[in-house]
Amino acid sequence: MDQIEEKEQSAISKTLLTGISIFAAIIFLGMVFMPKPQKHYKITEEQMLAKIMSFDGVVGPETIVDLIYKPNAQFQFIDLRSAPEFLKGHLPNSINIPVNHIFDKEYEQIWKQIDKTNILYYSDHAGACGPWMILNQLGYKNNKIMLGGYEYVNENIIKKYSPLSGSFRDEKAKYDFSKIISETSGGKVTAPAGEGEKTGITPVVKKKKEGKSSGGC
Amino acid sequence: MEKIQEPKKYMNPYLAGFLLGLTMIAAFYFSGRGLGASGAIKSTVTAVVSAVAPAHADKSEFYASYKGEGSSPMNSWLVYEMLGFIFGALISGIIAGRIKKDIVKPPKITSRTRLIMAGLGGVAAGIGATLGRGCTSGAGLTGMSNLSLAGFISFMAMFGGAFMFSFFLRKFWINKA
Amino acid sequence: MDSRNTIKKRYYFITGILFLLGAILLVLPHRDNKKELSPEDLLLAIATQDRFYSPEDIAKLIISGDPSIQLVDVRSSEEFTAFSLPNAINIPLANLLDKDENGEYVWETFLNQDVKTNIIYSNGTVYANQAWMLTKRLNFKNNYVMEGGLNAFFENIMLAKKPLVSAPQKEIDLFNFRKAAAMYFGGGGSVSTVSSDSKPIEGTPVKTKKKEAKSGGGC
Amino acid sequence: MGPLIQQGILSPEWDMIFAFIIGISFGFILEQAGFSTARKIVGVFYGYDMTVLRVFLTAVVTASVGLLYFNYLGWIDISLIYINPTFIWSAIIGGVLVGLGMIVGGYCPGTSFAAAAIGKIDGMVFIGGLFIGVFFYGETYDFLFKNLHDAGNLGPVTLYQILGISSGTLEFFFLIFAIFMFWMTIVITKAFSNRQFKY
Repeated sequence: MDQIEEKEQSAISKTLLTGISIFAAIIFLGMVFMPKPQKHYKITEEQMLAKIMSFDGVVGPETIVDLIYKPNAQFQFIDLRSAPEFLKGHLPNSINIPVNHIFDKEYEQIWKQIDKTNILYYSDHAGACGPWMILNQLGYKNNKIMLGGYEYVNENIIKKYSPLSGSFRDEKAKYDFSKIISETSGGKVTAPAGEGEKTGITPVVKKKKEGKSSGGC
Repeated sequence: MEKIQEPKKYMNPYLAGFLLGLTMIAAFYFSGRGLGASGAIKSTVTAVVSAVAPAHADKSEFYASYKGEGSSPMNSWLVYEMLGFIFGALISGIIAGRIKKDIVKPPKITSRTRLIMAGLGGVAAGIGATLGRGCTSGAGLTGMSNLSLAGFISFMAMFGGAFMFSFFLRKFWINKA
Repeated sequence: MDSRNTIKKRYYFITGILFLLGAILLVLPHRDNKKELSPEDLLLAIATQDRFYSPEDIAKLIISGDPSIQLVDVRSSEEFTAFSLPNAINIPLANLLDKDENGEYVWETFLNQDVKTNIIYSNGTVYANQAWMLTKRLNFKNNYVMEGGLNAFFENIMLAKKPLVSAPQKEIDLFNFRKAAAMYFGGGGSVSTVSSDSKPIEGTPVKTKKKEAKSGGGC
Repeated sequence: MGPLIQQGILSPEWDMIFAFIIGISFGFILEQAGFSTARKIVGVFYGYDMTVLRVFLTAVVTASVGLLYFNYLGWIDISLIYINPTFIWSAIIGGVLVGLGMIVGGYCPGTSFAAAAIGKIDGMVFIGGLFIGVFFYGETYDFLFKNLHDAGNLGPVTLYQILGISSGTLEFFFLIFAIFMFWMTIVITKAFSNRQFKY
């Protein structure tokens, strides 16, 4: 009698069989129809931050000037602006890949290849920063940013090159903010001394090229 | 014809386990937590103690940790779950015709001894469940389902401990023919 | 009662299913369901300029005392102590993704909430934009960027150039607003007469600002 | 998608409603499986009735496989699920005490409620004991159990994190272990049911 009871106990009923089959089927179907993202991040956001903080990946004006006047097979310009803007004017030998098309299949090879370094530019410096960060996070390392962006380069390098042209620094404080505040407040200077002496209200023009150009990204 | 009077057979254990697993997944899916039982007891004890002796309950670190901020300790997920649990067990008992005032005991043992043992076991399990942060369902079942370390440790400790002590209690539960 | 044979078959079947499910799990990569924005969505987000607030808009919001605005300064703490906008908190870019011992982002409570609108700023646009990119990838909500940063803020507002008298009314209005804003932030604006013995009346905001910001940053 | 409450898809009020519904299902299944009698629970340890182990393991296998797959499919975010913090010493000692209570009293906390619900007196007494036990613990916590309660804190870790393997690998070996255990339950019951080791 015990034997029979045990057999019933350990038997697998039809209901269970159906249930488990449905369960497994749901999982398999889910796997088949799961939306698969096309792109994957290759580096974490922490690694990206470390990369940003190390300040490489920017091509300074000296190199740009060189490249504009004697093209080098190791570099190519990528213009991230829209097609009409590109047509209005662009750096020589640029490839136009508007920002919202950088994932297009036809350009994948450009990001992937390692023979030529891509120099990204947008109308301003910050505009190229985002795409550069995305490409970096996807693991495409062979990209750099043109310091200053197209408008800056066009104004200061192509139209009239001057020794100051390399001084583009978006993140450099142009003014001593606290000094301005205290001066316009009509009282004594409350800003910490020392720094306040160096720079005035007027934009600093005496900036020199300080070694490597830094502009972030 | 006497078979009709007999209570229904128990569910196939694999089927029951499978359904229990689905219930667990539902709990994860809706509330992000597994099943449990002893948490409700802790909440109830805390509620009773803070109702009877509020000053005493405030002093104790233990009661403070179970007392919700502002709300009653009874207003917790596990308390509602255990209310449902009792209700569900009652429904099942009615359907299967198993509702009966009864004491489950080995034949040779008197009811009195069995009840004393049950009470003592309850005390031990109560202390253990509080110390171990969960009982068989809360720590063991749920803990193993989400593959937490605590779940595996608790499971091994519970079943290992019970197996260990079962040797000493064999005279109580088992009568060799 | 099912026959012995069918029961045995069912055993094998279920064992097979279990084994298969386990074997698939063995080769599946563990997927962290970080609520990360996919690269495609990130690209969509940067293709628009929605994230930018102009300095004038921000000045307006600060002056109106809008409580739903939280300014986030991503410059270094030295720069922050030297000057910061009113009630800004300081999260240096290098520390943006710092985690506590539980692996939670320290700043998530600030950078990912739906109560306040965060406006990230730095001296220029680049750092703030980078900070925004990182938070956007983490799918943090309610973050915006001050366009042009403090440089633009000061250029446009504190040092606003008076337009020609012949300039269109719009431009003059803008200038008047900027002037008023400059007075708000600076106190008297350049109109006020400088007297060396009179104590700074409105110069104090710089100091109180610092204090408040410090306590905010310490959280 | 899930967990719905944590993701803010449903408002927190729903939490209690789901708690009740899930509780009904939980209680119903335990009672149906026969957990409402001490015979079945004690039976595991004397080898004559392996129901508890079978139900337990099947439930764990189903839930853990489901959870991992659902996480992979993006239906449940595993990182949002509450994971018991591990306190090694309290887990071991507490676990042994629960085991002791289980073999002495014939129930574990959850099953005693199922037993009480269908009128088993010993189940009710066991629940009474539980309340006394928790009350005793609460009263003596500050000077007796406090240090033990918090000893060996590892935080909310999972087994695969401790072992340094992927969750899938652990699950695979766990499934093999479970299949082995199912087979064992059959072998053990066969071996013991011949002898009169039961009441």
